[in-house]
Amino acid sequence: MARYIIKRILVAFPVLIAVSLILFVLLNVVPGDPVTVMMREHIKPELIEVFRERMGLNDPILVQFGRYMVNALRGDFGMSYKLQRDVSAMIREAFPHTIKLAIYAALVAWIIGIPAGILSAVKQNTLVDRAFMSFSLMGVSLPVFWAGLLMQYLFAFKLGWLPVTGYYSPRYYILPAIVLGWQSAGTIARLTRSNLLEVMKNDYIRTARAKGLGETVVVVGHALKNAMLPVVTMMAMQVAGLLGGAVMTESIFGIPGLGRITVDAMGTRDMPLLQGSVLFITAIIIIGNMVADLLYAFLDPRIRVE
Amino acid sequence: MNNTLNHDGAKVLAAAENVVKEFKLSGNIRRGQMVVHAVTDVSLNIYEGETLAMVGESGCGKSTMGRLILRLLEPTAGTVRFEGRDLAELGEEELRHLRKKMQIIFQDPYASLNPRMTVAQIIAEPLNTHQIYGSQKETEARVKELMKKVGIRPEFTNRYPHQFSGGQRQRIGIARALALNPKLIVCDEPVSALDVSIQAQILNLLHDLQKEMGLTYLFISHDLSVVRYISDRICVMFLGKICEVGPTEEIFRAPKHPYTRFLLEAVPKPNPHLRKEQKAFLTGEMPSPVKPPAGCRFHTRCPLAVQRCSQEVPVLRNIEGRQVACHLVTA
Amino acid sequence: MMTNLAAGRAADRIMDMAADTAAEAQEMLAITDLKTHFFTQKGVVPAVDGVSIRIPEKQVMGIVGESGCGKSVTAMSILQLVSRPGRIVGGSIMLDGEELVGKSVKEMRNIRGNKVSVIFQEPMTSLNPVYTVGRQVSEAITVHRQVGKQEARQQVVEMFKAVGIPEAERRFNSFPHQLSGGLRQRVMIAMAMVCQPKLMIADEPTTALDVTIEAQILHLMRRLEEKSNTSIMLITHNMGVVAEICDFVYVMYAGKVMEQAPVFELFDHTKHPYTKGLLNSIPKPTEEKQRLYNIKGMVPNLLRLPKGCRFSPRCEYAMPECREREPELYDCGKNHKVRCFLYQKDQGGGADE
Amino acid sequence: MQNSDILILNDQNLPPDLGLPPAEDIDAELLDNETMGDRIKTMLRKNKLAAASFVVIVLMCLAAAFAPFLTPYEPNKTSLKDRLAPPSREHILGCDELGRDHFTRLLYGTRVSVMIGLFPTSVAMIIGTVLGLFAGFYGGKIDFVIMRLADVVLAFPSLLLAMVVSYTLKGGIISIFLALAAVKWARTARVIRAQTLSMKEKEFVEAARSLGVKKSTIMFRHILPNCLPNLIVLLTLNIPESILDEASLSFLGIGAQPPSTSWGLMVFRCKPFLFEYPWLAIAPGVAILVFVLAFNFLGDGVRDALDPYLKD
Amino acid sequence: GSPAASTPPATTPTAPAATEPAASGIPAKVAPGYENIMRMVTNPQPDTCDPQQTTEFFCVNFMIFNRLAEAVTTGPGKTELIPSLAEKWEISEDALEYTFYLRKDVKFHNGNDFTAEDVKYTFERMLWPETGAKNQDFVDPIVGSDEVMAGTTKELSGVTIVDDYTIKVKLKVPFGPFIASMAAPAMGILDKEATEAAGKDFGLAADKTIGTGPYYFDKWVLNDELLVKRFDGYWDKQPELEGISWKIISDAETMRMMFEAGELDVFDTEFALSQLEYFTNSPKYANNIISGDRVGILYLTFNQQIKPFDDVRVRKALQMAMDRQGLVDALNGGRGTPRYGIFPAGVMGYNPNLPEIPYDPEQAKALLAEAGYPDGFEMTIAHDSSSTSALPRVELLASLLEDIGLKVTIDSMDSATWFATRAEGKLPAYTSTWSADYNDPDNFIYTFFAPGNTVKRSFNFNNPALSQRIVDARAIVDPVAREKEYQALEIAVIQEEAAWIPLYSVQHVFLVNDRLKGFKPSWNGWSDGWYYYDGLRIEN
Ligand SMILES: Nc1ncnc2c1ncn2[C@@H]1O[C@H](COP(=O)(O)OP(=O)(O)OP(=O)(O)O)[C@@H](O)[C@H]1O
Ligand SMILES: Nc1ncnc2c1ncn2[C@@H]1O[C@H](COP(=O)(O)OP(=O)(O)OP(=O)(O)O)[C@@H](O)[C@H]1O
Ligand SMILES: [Mg+2]
Ligand SMILES: [Mg+2]
Repeated sequence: MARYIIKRILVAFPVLIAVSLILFVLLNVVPGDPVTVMMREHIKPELIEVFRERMGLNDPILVQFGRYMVNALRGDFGMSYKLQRDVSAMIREAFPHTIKLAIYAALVAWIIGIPAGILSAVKQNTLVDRAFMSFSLMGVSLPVFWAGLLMQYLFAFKLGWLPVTGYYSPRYYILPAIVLGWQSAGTIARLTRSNLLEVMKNDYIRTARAKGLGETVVVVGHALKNAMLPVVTMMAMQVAGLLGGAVMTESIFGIPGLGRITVDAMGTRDMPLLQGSVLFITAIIIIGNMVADLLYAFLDPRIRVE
Repeated sequence: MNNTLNHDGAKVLAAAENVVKEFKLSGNIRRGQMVVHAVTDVSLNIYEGETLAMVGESGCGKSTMGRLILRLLEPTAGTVRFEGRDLAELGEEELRHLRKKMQIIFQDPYASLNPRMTVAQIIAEPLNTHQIYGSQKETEARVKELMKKVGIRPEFTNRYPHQFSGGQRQRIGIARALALNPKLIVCDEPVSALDVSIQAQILNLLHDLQKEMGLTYLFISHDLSVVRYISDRICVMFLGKICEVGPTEEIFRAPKHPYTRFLLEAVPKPNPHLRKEQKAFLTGEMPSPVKPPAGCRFHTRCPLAVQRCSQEVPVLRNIEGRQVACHLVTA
Repeated sequence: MMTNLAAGRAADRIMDMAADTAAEAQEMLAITDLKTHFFTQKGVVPAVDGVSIRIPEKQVMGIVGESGCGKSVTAMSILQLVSRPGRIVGGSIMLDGEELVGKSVKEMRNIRGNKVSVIFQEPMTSLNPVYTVGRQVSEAITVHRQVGKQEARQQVVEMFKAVGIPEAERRFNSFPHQLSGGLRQRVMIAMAMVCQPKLMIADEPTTALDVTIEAQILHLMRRLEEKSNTSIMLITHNMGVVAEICDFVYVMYAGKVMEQAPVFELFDHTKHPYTKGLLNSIPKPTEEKQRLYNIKGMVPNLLRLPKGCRFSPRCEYAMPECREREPELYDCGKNHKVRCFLYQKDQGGGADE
Repeated sequence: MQNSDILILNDQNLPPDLGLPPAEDIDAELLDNETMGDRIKTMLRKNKLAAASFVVIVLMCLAAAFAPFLTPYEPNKTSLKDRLAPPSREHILGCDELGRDHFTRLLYGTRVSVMIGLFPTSVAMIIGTVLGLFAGFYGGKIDFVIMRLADVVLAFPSLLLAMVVSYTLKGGIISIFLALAAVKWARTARVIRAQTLSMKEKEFVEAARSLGVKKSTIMFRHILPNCLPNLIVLLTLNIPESILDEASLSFLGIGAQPPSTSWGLMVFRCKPFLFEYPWLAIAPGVAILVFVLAFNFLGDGVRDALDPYLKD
Repeated sequence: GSPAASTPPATTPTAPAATEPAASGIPAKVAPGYENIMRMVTNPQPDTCDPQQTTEFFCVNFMIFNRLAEAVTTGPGKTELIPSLAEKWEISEDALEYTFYLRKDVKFHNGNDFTAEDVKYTFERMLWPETGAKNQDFVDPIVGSDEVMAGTTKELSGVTIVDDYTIKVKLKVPFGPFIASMAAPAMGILDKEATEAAGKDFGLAADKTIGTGPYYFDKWVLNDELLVKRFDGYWDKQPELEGISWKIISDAETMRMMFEAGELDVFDTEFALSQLEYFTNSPKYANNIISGDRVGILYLTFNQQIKPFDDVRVRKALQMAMDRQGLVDALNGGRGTPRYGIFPAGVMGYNPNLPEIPYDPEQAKALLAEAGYPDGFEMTIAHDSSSTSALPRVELLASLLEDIGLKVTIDSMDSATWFATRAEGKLPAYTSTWSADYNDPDNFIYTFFAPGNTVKRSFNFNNPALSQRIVDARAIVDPVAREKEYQALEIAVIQEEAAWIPLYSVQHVFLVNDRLKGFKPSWNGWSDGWYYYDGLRIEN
């Protein structure tokens, strides 16, 4: 197991480096000189070169990248052009909000998605099944920003049940978590359902029934664990995916998380900030996927080491 | 040629010399880097016009052997010859050309036909690949002829495999194998998936075709009654090694290798009067091909095993017109 | 090692039983005119179409037939585990004097695994990969018996020993993938036997196994059957297996029983052309290498059964009558019944072939 | 190119009795002889929701194609007197803050969504399919490189990567095309690779190899057609996703660029009027929802219909 | 300013009567700790609170720093300079030497004494290249500024410390608005010691951003909130408010929902123009509206380097294509005034008698035909995509221009590119807004039409003689002569040269929660103001 973990981590590293490189190149071929971005029109033309030199922008891109990576490994993602702040400090400040949102959303997704998936699998082709599946398809089909808007309007503004924006207590997270979670709930419900149906076709389910087990025991005791293996992996991956989804949700619900930083950075061409935050999110996702793999390995005795 | 035994003076069509095949299993938590010793140091001759049957338990390397002979797999070591030529020395084009002369029929009539191609396309593929005929018409005629030959109505050319029963699919597979008029056909358990009545149809067909076209079969099976019916010689394998090779009837009459004996004994006979209250069983399970036992590979299950068996690998020796690999068997 | 004597003893025993047919009360299982149909989109598939089967106590009863003849569906009907579009539409299944058809789901649950158990063809896929085999077997006990975990474990380990699993204690905690095919099938048998059922259904228990392992498993089943009061219903398409361990044989074809007889009677005095065909299709060791006999054609599609005898299109002896109406099961004496007009005259009589 | 090796057979060479089944026995109708198309047709007949979805999609595509004929207005013509006019006969969905006919803009917005749904997805899938095929078929280094690349792409949250790419390319429809194509190939490549790997082990592929069929032929003639069901299913997954992604990008202002419009952009632009003129923001949102939902319903149906093919 | 005729009759009281009970019934949902804090909004988030580094984000700077003088509101659009950190100042005869006498009892938030040293440091820091300051224009007129900017010396030779509380400043040439410019928010006086110690953190870390203002910088939660709190050691009268909080909210609807839910005290419609009409039309909020004219102007400009904008007839045609009142109505709820010159009402030199530029598309087309473009031509308007409120304006302008036969493409750029391209003088055409930093016409005309600036802003105004007059006008010290010259320049540039297209000035509308009393917009109509005056208080 230890070997597997190490191997998995070793594979993750080049991916992360490649991700960084691609990101770095992409963002550095963007037209627009960072110095002008920083200074807008206020810089004297003769000073631009001085700044470029000082910022190391005249070095070959790979040298710049190398320097960036070395610093990044030390936890230094540079300075935001726009906000003149330490990018890592900004990320550190924003990340807790995002992860909180992602976790709440994941909880929503699981609490809704898994039972819905089980129920509609058990009641396959009934009204219940169709209702649940339509509901989860809605979740998958709904534009997050639009759903967020409508919910904000309805539950926060019209009905006044929940705060409009903010992040000061769990109450504030209810709406964004539902908006964000609904989407993954849909995916999870569908995956749970199809896996469960698939597993229910297996011979060992027939064996369990032939043993005289009740239908509940068969489903919950025998089918579910097998069906949940991929779902669990999916869930771990989704916590990561939710980080990406948070981009929209945070903007709408005024949560000062990573998503908002990223969108703002993009709007202001703030390369170091954008790079830092996207890289960070990606790293989290890679770690999430890794955890998903390990979780799978841990849960499935066929892979688990004796 | 390590094998001097000559069968009715026939020519050696294909030969394996000290062939080894190992599969690397990779990248699993449990396994790490493991090697499956699928075939270990096997030498075997297939004579022109004969049916050589290969029997043994599941996983003993029969299919691997068959594929090695056709060079669908590269041997880890050793040489495979066809008509005397070392297949390893052939270039890709030459090998492609040589493939006209050797074909394979598979066990699973479902997996062996491309579900997205019509019968005509499937049977015509070898013809088109080697550009046997100049015109489409000729190819079509040949396809119909082949279909008739294996007992499929020629009207069905435009049907897809799933529109046929298992037995019929097996016939289509045979037609494809026959299209290039090959010399050698490796039959990898061609009837195992079929009901007895269908199995008999296919066996008859194979038999007739051999007579008619002078085919040579390497017939892989674990059904000993089938093997006995169809083969001239039998090669018994155990865990990647040959235990015994010899003429079919002789082996059935008097098996020499202990494993062969147990194998024959274990076959349920369709005659209740031959029922035995006390049977001599082979106990235990097949050892793992990942960690094959030292010495004779059969010694862990062999009731007759002596010390030497666990230490020294028995070589295949010629004894009374057959070859046996056992320390205990003497002339 | 070859003991014709032993074979003789077995034959005697079976002959005795055959003589005892009158003992209706001792019947463990009595299926009468069972009909299980599948209601598919293309029509009704009469997979089991009026099958009557009787299994006395302590017997190994075999069902043979080609693929798709309704063997498995018959078996699953007993447990009432026929899958979705399928339904039992008629007939009765008496298990030890208890009618099973029409029982509630809950009542059936108490019977499954308890009074009737089953083992399947693929021992790998029939075991849940995520639980230890020990757990899966003890579950069969705890669901039917009021026993503690510890005691259940004890019983399982004993059962494991009884079915010849080496290192039973250690194997208790193994996962299915850690066992070989033969061991897995032993686990399945242990699971089937652990509640000492009245009837064990074995649906092609050895088809996926190698001959040497097959021999072990068949031997094991025979031994268990002798030691316990369990009757076995063995489904197979291998005549060799039938000859090896069955006491009585039913030959099925396209949802109907074509012939039934004690095993020696069946092999010695084969009557039905279908059964003959099946037996003749097997290459005989003695035979010279000529063409094999084969039944022409293939099993009919159950959606479009031929008129008259369902075997008539493939039958060499088919008479005009055969294409007109269905033959009944004619009793030929010696507990031998055949569904063929050729034996109409034998009705009630004890004539031989 | 007559080959003399080949024995010319005639009827006399036929073996006497092959146990040839009587013709009636092979009853094509009763065997499982449905093609993929048949299955989908049957599904559409049975599954009303999927059928309705199909109709909706077709209608919306037609509406997009014939937008100029369906409305007398131009999408970008402002008319200050009609500012925020409520729905009426002349303006079915009213007018937006600059007096442009909302319905007209919705129609023209459909074009963007339909194009985004189809083009980048198709391009991505073609790329993904080819790469997946090569990776799966050749294995080794090619496989390693392609799959690590896919890993890299999949490691990004797709929306984020699309944002970065479309940002690098300075926004606009073309850059969304490229961005989505850059993101979506990876999943296709993975699926097709897995499928190719399993197909490669199939006996019919081995049979083709034993016949000496060329590698490229094996790949494109034997393996690719067998990936078709997977591709169809992927398509039904990717299209709605792309539409949603475009909407999100446009909503964030890096998608469609004004004055041209798309549904996402329309929601964004009409968001401020949600309270007093709710229909403005709701209409494009509903359009997205309906369109995407229709694709998803249809996709689900197709997936169910193709289920047996997916397990090979 | 005088409200335009079309302005709704709703009166715009400068402050709701304090005694009146809350008419609107807006709840006051106050989070604990905010009982006595004025809650406002800012958008977008400031880059920094270092006054020298920003040209647009002054909300916090205004409150935590003092300047040598302050501009205070004396009426709508009216301003007066009052002494602040400088108790008084003297101007030499030749208008080249300024002597500032500094206040002696002033302490910085960290307890340091305020001295002449700090003033000199502030001026010099603005000029040091490594600071990268963006407001060098203000200290640019001082002798020696060029050397400091070039980095050859750190010392600004034109500034002499006479003693701890007296400082002399020498200018290169006379500069009329020098004192006024000293009151611009960018000229907040920094504490030398604290600022040096803070280094890069200055303006970013609240506790390291030290000034002398009535409020100290309490905290900055990124993307969420800026908070300043009352400074107990303030040299002047303590504010009644305990502090001011700016929420960072980008979303107009969110802002509105928060205001209506009572979570904001001041709803600034500038950040949410789309909601303006709702509030102004809603009788419920009649008593909560406070507005002031913005001393600023919205305009459309084009690049004279690009053909055919070099043709004055084309430029005039474009000027005539503008339906100014229509724009005001559509984009600003009718709350604004069409403009035909450079100087908006409220700024010194405003000319109320300027001739109107008529909205006459037909005449415009005729002019185009005359210039040789009877079928119009293609043009591009560049748009800063980060400014969402400008988007409808751009679209509307494009539509108006299409009415006279042009084909208009809108090129959306991100703001960085937009600014960078503009600085290169390459933007084709754009619309933007300018409002007064300090009360002087120079702040407008010099910014746009002075030789260097006109390139930086992509105007490329191409009349060297006129440009030279604009530079020369700076040196006029006599107020009457100045006013005259500027008005003449205005007519020359706009009416004759047609060098840009003035559109309109807006009325800045605030909505104020019932609990907040005495709120006044700042003199120039900015959102950021000197929210420190008598009567501004909260009554819970
Ligand atoms: N591609 C492969 N990769 C890894 N191991 C393989 C591969 N092919 C075969 N093996 C292993 O090699 C051994 C021999 O396999 P082979 O298929 O030749 O056996 P076989 O005798 O044909 O068995 P069966 O009767 O089950 O077909 C087995 O242990 C098998 O697991
Ligand atoms: N779920 C189902 N839907 C429709 N028909 C079915 C279903 N299950 C079984 N059948 C039909 O019932 C018939 C009998 O099937 P059954 O499984 O009992 O055959 P079998 O004799 O056990 O065959 P095998 O030897 O292949 O196991 C088959 O013809 C099959 O077509
Ligand atoms: Mg094999
Ligand atoms: Mg069966």
